[in-house]
Order: sequence, then structure tokens, then C-alpha cells
Amino acid sequence: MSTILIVVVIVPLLASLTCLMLPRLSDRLSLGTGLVQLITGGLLIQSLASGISHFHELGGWSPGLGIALRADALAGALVLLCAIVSLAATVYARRYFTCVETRYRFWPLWWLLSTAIYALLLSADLFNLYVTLELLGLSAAALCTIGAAKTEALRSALRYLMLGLVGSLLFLAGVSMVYAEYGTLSLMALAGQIAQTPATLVALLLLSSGLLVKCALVPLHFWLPAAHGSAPAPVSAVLSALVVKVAFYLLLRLWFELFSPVMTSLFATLIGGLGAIAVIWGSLRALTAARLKLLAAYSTLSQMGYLFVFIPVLAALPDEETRQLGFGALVLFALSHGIAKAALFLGIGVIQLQVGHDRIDQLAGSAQRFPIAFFAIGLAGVALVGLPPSGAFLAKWSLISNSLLTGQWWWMVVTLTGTLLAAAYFIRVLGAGFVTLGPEAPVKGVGVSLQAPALVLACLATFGLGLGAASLWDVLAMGSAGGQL
Amino acid sequence: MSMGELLPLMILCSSLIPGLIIFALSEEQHRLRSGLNMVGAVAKLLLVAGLIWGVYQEQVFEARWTLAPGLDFVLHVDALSVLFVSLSTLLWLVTTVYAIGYLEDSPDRSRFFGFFSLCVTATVGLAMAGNLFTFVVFYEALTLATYPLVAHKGTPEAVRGARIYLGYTLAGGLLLLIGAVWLRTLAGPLEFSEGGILGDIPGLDPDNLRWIFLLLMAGLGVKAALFPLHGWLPRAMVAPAPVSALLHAVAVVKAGAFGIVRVVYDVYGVEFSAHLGVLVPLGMLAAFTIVYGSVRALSQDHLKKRLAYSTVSQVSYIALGASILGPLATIGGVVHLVHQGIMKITLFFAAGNYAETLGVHRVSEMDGIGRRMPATTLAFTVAALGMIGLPPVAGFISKWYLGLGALEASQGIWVIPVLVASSLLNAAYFLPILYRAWFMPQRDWPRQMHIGYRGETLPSLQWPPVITATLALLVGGLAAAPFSPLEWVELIALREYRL
Amino acid sequence: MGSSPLLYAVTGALIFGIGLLASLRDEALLARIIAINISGVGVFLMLVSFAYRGFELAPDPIPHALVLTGIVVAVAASGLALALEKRLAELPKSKTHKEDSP
Amino acid sequence: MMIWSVIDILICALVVALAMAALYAPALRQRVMFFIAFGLVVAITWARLHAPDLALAEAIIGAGLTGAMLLMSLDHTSDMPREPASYGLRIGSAAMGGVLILGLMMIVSSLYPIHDGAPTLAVSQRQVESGVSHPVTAVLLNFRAWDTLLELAVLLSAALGILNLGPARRSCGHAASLTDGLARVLVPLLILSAGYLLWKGAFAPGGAFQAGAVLASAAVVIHLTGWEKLPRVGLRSLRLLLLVGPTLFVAVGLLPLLNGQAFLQYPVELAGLLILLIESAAMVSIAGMLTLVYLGGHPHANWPIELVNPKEPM
Repeated sequence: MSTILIVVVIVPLLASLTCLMLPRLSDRLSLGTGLVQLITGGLLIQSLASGISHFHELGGWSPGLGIALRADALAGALVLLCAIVSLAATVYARRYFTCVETRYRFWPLWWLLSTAIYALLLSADLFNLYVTLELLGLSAAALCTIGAAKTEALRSALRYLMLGLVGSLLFLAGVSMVYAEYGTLSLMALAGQIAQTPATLVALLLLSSGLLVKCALVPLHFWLPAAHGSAPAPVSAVLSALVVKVAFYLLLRLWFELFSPVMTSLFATLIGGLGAIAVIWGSLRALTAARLKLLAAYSTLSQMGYLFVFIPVLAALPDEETRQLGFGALVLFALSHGIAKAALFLGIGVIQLQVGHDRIDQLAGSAQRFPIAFFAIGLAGVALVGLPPSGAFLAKWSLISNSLLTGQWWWMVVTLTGTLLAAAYFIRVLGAGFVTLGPEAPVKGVGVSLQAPALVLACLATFGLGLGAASLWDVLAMGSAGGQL
Repeated sequence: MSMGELLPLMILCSSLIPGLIIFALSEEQHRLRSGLNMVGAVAKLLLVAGLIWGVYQEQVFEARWTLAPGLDFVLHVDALSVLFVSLSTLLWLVTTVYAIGYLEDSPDRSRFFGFFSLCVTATVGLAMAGNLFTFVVFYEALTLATYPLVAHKGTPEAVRGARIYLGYTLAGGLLLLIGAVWLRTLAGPLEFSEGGILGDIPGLDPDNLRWIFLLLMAGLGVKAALFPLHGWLPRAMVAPAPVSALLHAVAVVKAGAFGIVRVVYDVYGVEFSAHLGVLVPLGMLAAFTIVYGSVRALSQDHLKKRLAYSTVSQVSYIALGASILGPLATIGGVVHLVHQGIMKITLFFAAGNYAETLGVHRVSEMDGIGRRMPATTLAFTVAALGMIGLPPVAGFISKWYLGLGALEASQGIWVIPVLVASSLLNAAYFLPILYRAWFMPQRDWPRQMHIGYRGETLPSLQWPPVITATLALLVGGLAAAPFSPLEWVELIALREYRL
Repeated sequence: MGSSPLLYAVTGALIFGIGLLASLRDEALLARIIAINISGVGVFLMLVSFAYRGFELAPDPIPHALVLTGIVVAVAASGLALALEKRLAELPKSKTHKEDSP
Repeated sequence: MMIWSVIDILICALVVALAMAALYAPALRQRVMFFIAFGLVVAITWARLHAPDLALAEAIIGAGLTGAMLLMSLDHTSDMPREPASYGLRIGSAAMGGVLILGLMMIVSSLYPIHDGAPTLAVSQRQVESGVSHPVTAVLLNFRAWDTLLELAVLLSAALGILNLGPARRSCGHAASLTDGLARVLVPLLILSAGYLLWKGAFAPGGAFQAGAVLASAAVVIHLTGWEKLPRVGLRSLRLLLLVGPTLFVAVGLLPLLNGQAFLQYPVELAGLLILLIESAAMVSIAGMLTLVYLGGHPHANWPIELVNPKEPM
């Protein structure tokens, strides 16, 4: 029984309840919770790296009858990602929401969202996953409306909520088919049983399409830009960095662990093709976006696309060992994007808060007025474009290398085109920000605690993940020793 | 950690750490900022001196860090690295002094010097890169570190120039990346090794290797400003003078040329490249670029633009040297890496002095400037004569060896005419400047700055060109002395040809 | 136990499908909420018929528990969506940024 | 048996017909009415399929609360949709949808016969250890209590989201027919039956959700009659009301950890009592949350806390 898993999921839930109970303490409490989560995440990944596998049967009932929580290296890596991003966003949100009432309304929902993310990452039960998905969707939509009385924000939150519901519904339909076919909901029990039956295939399609809605893969993407582009900055950061990412995490689990006997190369190629369209189309839209946050949101579309481009390449790799390496690159890309995108949104938020807008053509002087935030945006850009020494660079190197190795050079073309387009839209932002304003005095300075989280995250994505990436492979290799991957 | 691992890392850190600290400084702390810069630059110089000694003793300097399975980040120092490292370290020191004076009282200096240090870090890292992967990493890092420097002034023109610069170099970086990844999947880790590695690997498809060579050259050619990939260079002239100096003499352009040398000698191996038949097209292209750059330079009235096209032409000497089989041509090409750097930086310092002190930007405004600013103009003259190839200035040595090498490889029939034509063209665009500067009557200057000093301008502006011009004379005149660039390059050539 | 559960399960699949299709139409929010709820009932119907074991035997309790959870989640989500709609209706019809909408 | 087949076919046809009506009736009001009717028929279906817990829940929540919410929302929903897509497009998408649905129906029918999986067998074997004799309650509150806890969190996030949005719905004349007198009878009756459902849940259909929903519907009745007598809940009490269920649930779940046991692992001898405790608290919270969900806004403008100065520093 690994109590640490309970700490991971229950601490944010308790934080949410306590913030609701004692609003006046909630600012400090949230900071503490974020720190505790980070420490817990670190301990979890450390123990996973030393070969301990984590498992907790809730209620003491064996999986199948009860629900189990478990953490392998993949889950552990994502838990740590979530802990890092949410701590940064928490520190940031304390300064971002200047109205105290807004903060008091924000914290309980914030920690509910966090609960949903961790519960989803650790859950080993299909129906439980459905509940966590609903919690994720509802709390995220509710957060989108915080502090905003703008029609635009409410409308996109509503659309986000509705699409999330449709996605969950598809997922639930898939769950019920799986239950009818195999009589169990436990992922562990299912992993050995899944066979190539028509019902299994349909279940896979239903589960996948439900999650693809939540990942915003083209053509199910249309809700994302508005929702991510009009939420408050810390919420956008978490939505773009984590919420779409955990849906993708579930897809990975389904495709590579559970349904690997049903996954055909045709299916993988189809998914990769949609990902490729997302890469190009998202980048093109980002290139023409009028607002920074919208640009960042479209960039999320395109970056999520890369994750799907990895799928056919991985599926075509000949042997287990290279696939393991390629899988590590995929995880690295996801982590890198998560951290960098959060940094980007937090950096943009600083500018938006101070200037009152985030229109790209009116960014002149930003590099002078908000040097830290703008530097963070630039660094995040490096990681998002996939330039060295960022983690995304290593991941793209591996993707290109593997696509050449498997003779699928077209994925390489997509990757490189996307990279160039991404560079182009970041150059646009940097260029706009570097233009100096006249000699009029800069506006009041911006607090460090508002700017620092973005910078820390950006450095982490660009340098930390780049230089420290090797340990990720070690952890993944350890953690999946007993697993399927 | 042994000294062999530590020294390359310390050399990197000696500019990286000051750079990072400088970012955090406020605008007013200029004393601390300048101090940090100078301490870093001097420390780097001392460390490099140790490195030279060690490499001469055939000590091994290597630091290795696994980034991902099969992808090692390697810093490895060989004779060629030492050449480039010492060049950049020396010129960085001089340029730092110059930049401190040049940017006095201008805004955003913390940002400028921060990126300036990062830029040198990337260049030095590129010089010490031990495999193609590490090279690519620093190659891209260099692009990123120089972008804010080019855009530094923040005028729409500067931002546009910087955007074009970034577009070109990122696209080039991608081509290089494709080539590197492709080669990596075919041939393993690609650790640079004197004499090349591909020739020893059996079972490689020559056609694939030719395609990869094309990709690599295209990627490197962008920074090396090979025709037709040179378009960014004249436009990047909007950068402040120290940046232009660094870009042209040490960092960006030289990184491309250095990369070409690396790929030809230490990845493909010069003999294997000749065997593949890829050297002749490269040589032709380099020769064309040499003539093309000079012709374009003729018609430029803007001084920095004229110098920029001159760079396009001069840097291709290095590629030309690399593309001719034989140790003499190698010596000519590689030594030009150093010689061109020293001479070109002098020219840009001088151009910066004219612009900063007198507001003179155009050749047509330079009448009589030699009398107003004799020291600067003297430095300019020495460097310009060197560029033309007049002994005893350094440029002569390079051209001499190139010519000998071409004869040795029995390619003199087309190389010698190119060298002659280029020298004539060089003379044609430099001599009129010299004539105007020394012999035409003075005009009214657009502005007068820094006149309160004893010299012709700020001391920190006046001395750097004088020093580098002297250096250009010394390396040319004392080319046969021990530890001169020429002697060092002969050592490199011996090792490359496994003689 | 005859074919009754099969009949209900197929009906469930049918309702799930038509509800889902209707929920994707461009309609008033209220209509789409109804559609999603109906579609959800379709899934529940499938689950409950999977649980049915005939007249004599007790049904499988697990799907029942799942559906109960599903019903509560559905009402919560519908409530939130309707409240959002209400808030939107109360806001003055302000100018929407045309270029922001995808 | 024959007669049951006929009844089954009739029920299914009715369900499908009402669903179609609720989806495609021309006016929104009609759709809402059909939806409520649909919910009632579905409740009957649950009863037919031996799922009385669901029948209760569907009747109260699915048809009742959701229906009431939809009815209340009719006022401010903009009317029927814009001009639909072109005729050909509609035919095309309908045809494609039809094919997909047919395929799904065929696949579903291929799932039969259904066999008990290992978990189902385990439920019946270990029922005695759960502390309650009604299997659905055992699954909900013990075997899969984690789901239920998270479900409370879902409700909580909906309630919090709604509280942040704006003022609650005003009671209005929609239910003028529901006279004051009727309400006076109905409300105590509803509260009573909530208590009964809660108590009964341990050994028969019923439990916290149904009971909470019944309580919430009592609040709905009060709201509909336009009474201003709905006790004015203070901010602190409102927060407590929402919190008590999930908090108690988590607290009870955490206690076994002290003994080195699993989260939510109730001691066998205390399980029945603990479940009743959790259910009672959960019922109160569920009632509060569902009432908020129905009200669609906050009853106090300055939720969540009365501040002297809203811009006070941290």
C-alpha cells in the first residue's frame, strides 16, 4: 500500500475544502499546498526511479471489485509536471488576481481541478477515469469564468463545457462496451484480456474519440482556441499545459497498454495524419492570430499535433528497445511543451495585466518594460519551437531520426515545417516586443513574484529538461519494467 | 573531475556565468557590469592559454554528458578547436572593451551585454563541440543569442533586419539538423575525429552521403554566407558596430565556415570527400561567391554594407581552402579563419568609430577623415591592405598558401585566376576609400562626439582597432614564429592528413 | 432470460446515437443540453441492460452504481451549463471581438 | 413471458418516440415537456430492468430536477435556432449518422450473452464485509467509494462554478398552480421521505443521492411557490452546508491510514455505522449542491465571504 499516492490525490482535495472553509487563509494555504505537491511529486519520482512500483487498493478491496490507484514512471513523470506547473501558477495567481474576492472564489475550484488531474493520472479503473474526466471538465469550465464578466470568456467557457460533456459521453459509452465484453473495469485486469473483437474495436473508437475531443485534435479542436485564449492567465496555463496533456496521457495508456492488440498501423497512420494537419494548421493560425493568448492557444493545437505524429512512428519501430527510446522522447516532448506553454501563458498574463490588452501589433516597448516576463516568453518560445538546448529539441531529434529509420520521411517534413512555422510566429512576437517606444517614462515596475514563475518555468523547459533529459529515460526504463511498455 | 574534463567547462562558464549575472543587473550598475565582463574575458584568455599548452602536449580535453540515450553532449578539444577558441577569446576581449565605450549611456545595456556573453559562449562551445550533435546545439544557440543583439536598437529597421537574419539562420539550422539526424541514423554518433570517420564505416550508400553533404553545406552555408544564402548578411548591418564586428569576424559567419571545415575534414574526411566528388562543386561555389561578393561590394556606398559584401567574399576563401585536396590548401583555408577575423574586426571597429564619432556612414562622406582620425584610419588602412593580400599583412599568407595548394592539387588553372581577380576587385573597392580618407580635403562632419578626450575619440574606441591592426601585422610578419596561427595550422594539417 | 435485455441495450445504443447527433447540431443551448442528457440515458440504458440477469436472478449491482453516479454528474453539468447561459443572457449584449472567434 | 416481450417492445418504442420528440419538436417548450415525459418513462424502464435505485434517482433528478431547471431556463433562452444547414447536408449527415448508429446497434447486440465478470462475483461473495446489505449501496459507498467521493467533488465544482456566476433565479409565476397549501403539505412530506430513503439505503433501494435529491426538490417546491420563507442561509452556513459531506467522507477515509490500512478501508464491524454517517452528511451537502444547481446562481452577492474592503491586501 503506497500511502504516497493518497497524499498526491487527497492533499489538493483537502486544500479545496479548506480554502472554502477558511477563505482568509486560502492564499497562504494554497502556496503551502503547491509546495507539498511538489515535494510529494519529487519523492514519488525518486522512489519510482529506484525501482519501487506504487499501488494502492482503495478501501482495501482487490482491483476489479474496488478501485486501485497506481503510479508507474509515466504517471510519475506527469505528476511531477503537474506539481511544477501548478505551483508556479499558484504563486502567480496570488498576484494575478488583485481582487481578494476573486481569489477566494478561485482557490477551491483551482484545487478541485488539481484533484481531478492527479486522480486521473493515478487511476487504474475505467469508470473512475470517466468520473475524473467529468471533474476535470466541470472544474476547468468553472475556472474559465473566474473574474471575467466578459461575454467572450463566458461563451467560450460554455462551449468548452459542452464539448467536454460530449467527449465524456463518448468515453462512457466506450467504458460500458468494455464492461459488457470483459466484465471488469480494472485496467490491470483488462490489459491481459483485450482481444481483437469487433466490439473491442468499437469500444476503442468510442474511448479514443471521447479523449480526442478533450485533446483537441483536428477536426475536434474548434473549442480550444477560444477557451484557452480567453480564460484568466493562470487558468489558461494549466488548461494548455496540463488538462489537454492528461487526456493525451490516457490515450497513450489505452493505445499502448490496453488496446495494443487492436491498434493497427492504419489506425496509427490516421491519427498521425490528423496530428500532422493539426501541426500545420495550428501553426498557420498562430501566425495570423491578432492576440498573444490566441497565438499561444493555437500553438497548443499545433504542439498537441506533434504528440500524435509520434504515434505512427513509434508504432512502426521494429524492436522493443528503440520503441522504448522513442516513447521516452514522446514523454519528453509532452513535458517540455507543458512547462514551456505554462511559462508562455504566465508571461503573456503579465503583459496583459499591465498593459490591459495582449494585441500583438501593440506590443512595442514590452521588452523594455517587462524584461523578465519578455525574456521568459522568448525562452518559452525556444522550447516550443524546439531549438536546442530545450527538451523539445531532443524529442524532435528523436522523432526525425525515427521517422527516417522507419522510412516514413513525410513525418519529418511535417515536423520541420511545423518547426519553421513556429519559429515564424515567435519571431513575430519577439519583433513586436523589441520595438522600442519613445522616451516617455516606463510605467510602474512589475512585482517579481508575478514575473518570476514564468521565468523559472521557461528556464526549466529550455535548460532543465534539455540537459537533464537522460534521467527521464532511466526512470521510464525502471518504471516500466513490470508494465506493458 | 579531472582537469581534462574541467577545463572545457570552465572555458564555457567564464562567459556564461558573467552573462547570466549581467542579465540580473540593473541599468545603473555599469561599473559592476563592465567589471564582470572584463573579468570573464581575461579569465577566459588565461584558461585558453592553458588549453593551448595542453593540446600542444597532446593532452586530452574532453567532457561528456549524456542527454538522451545515444545522444551525448561532448566537449572535445583538438588543434582546430584551439585555433577557433583562441581567436574568439582574444577578439571577444577586445570587442568587449570596444562595446563598453560604444554603448556608453545607451539604454538596455544589461540585456545587450548579457546576450553578448551568451553569444561568445555559444561560439566557444561550437569550437569545442566534440560531435555533430553538440555542434548543432551550439549552432542554434548562437542564432538565438545573436538575434536580440541584431534587434538591439529597436528601430523598425533593426527589427526587420533581425527578423530576416533569424529567418535565414533558423531555416539553415533546420537543414543542418536534417543532415545531422540523417547521418546519425546511418553512421552512429559522429564524433569528430581528425582524418574523418565516414571513410572507415563500411556499407554506406554514397548517394545518401552526397545528399547529406548537400544538406549540411546548405545549413552551414547560410551562416557562412555562401551564395545564394548570403542575403541576411548585408541586412544585419543595422546592428550596433560591436555586434557587426563580432558577427563578421568571430561568431556567426565564422561559425558557418568553421562548420564547413569540421564537416569536410573531421566527419567526411577530406580524402573521402574528394572520393565522393563533393569537393569540386563546393569549391566552384566558393570561388563564385568570392568573385560575386567582391563585385557587389564595389557598388556599395554605405561603408558597413561594403564591408559586409567583402565578408561574403572573404569567408569563402575558407570554404575554398577546404574544398581543395592537399595540406597546403588546407593551411591556406584554415589560417584564413584567423586572419580574416583579425582584419575584418579592425575594419568594423574603424567603421564604428567613424559613425559614432563623426556620424559618417557612407564612403562618400569619408573625404579627409584620415587627418581627423589618424589612428583609426591607419588601422583601417592596414586591415584593408591585408584584405587585398599585400605582404606583410596577414591576408597575404592565406592567399599564398591557397594558391600553392591549388597548384599542388593541379587545380591552379581555375583557382589562381579567381584569387587574382578577387585581389584586384578587393583593391578596387578598398583603395578608393583609402584615397578619399588620406588625400581628399576634409569636409564638415555630420556630428562631433567624444571630442573632450586627448585622442581622436574615446580611448576605449580608439585602442581596439589599433591593437587588432597591430595583431594583423604581427601574425603576417611573424608567421614563421612558434605558436603563430600559421604554425598551429600546419600542425592541424599534419594531423588531418594523418601525415 | 429471453431477448428483453438485448432489446433494451439496442434501444440504448439507438438513443445514444441520435442524442449525440442532435447534440452536435447548431441549436439553442437548451436543446443541446436536452440532447446530451438523452444521449446519456442511452448509455445508461445499455449499462443497465448489461446488468439485467432475468426475472429470477438479482442484477449485477455494479452498473447500477455507475449509472447512479452518471445521473448525478449529468445534472451537475446541465446545471452549470444552464447557469452559464443565464449569466450570458443577463450580460448586456456587448460587442464581441470578431477577430477573436476562430 | 410473451406478455413481457410485448410490454418491453412497447416501452422501448415509447422511449425512442419520446426521445425523438424531445429532440426534434419544433418549439423549445415542447421539447422540455417531452424530455420530462421521457425521463418518467425511463424511470419505468429502470424499474422494469430491476433497477429501483435508478428509477428513484431518474424520477427525482433526471426528470424532476433537470426538468425543473430546463423549464426555468426557458425564459432567457433565445428562441429556436437559426436557419439550419442546407437540405442536402442534413440528409447526408443524417445518413452517415444513421449508418454509424446501425453499426453501433449491431455491435451492441453482438455483446450478448453477457456473463458475470470477476468483480460481480466478488460483490456477491464479499457483500457481508461491506457493512450494508443492499448491493448497490455496498458498491457505491464501500467497494467503489472513491467514485462517489469524486462525484461529490464534481457536484461541488458545479455548485462553486454556479456560485461564482451571478445571482440566483428569481422565483416566478411558472408554478402558479402549485398552491401554497399544497406546498405546505408537500414540503414536510418530502423531508420525511428523504430521511426514510437515507435510512433505507443500507438494506434496500435508496441512499444519500436519492435522499439529497428529495431534499433539494423540497427546496425547489418552496422556490416555485414563491415563498420568501426559504430560510435565508448565511454565507458561513452555506459554506458549511457544501463542505460537510465531502469533508466527513475524506476524514473517515483517511483514518484507516493511521493503522497502515488503505484509504477508505472501514473496519468491518463499524462499516455500517460509518456508511450511515457518511451518507447523512453527504445527503445534506448533496441537497445543498443540487439546490444551488437548480437555483443557477448565488443567494448572496458577496460570496464567499463578507469583506469590509474587497481590495484588502493579502
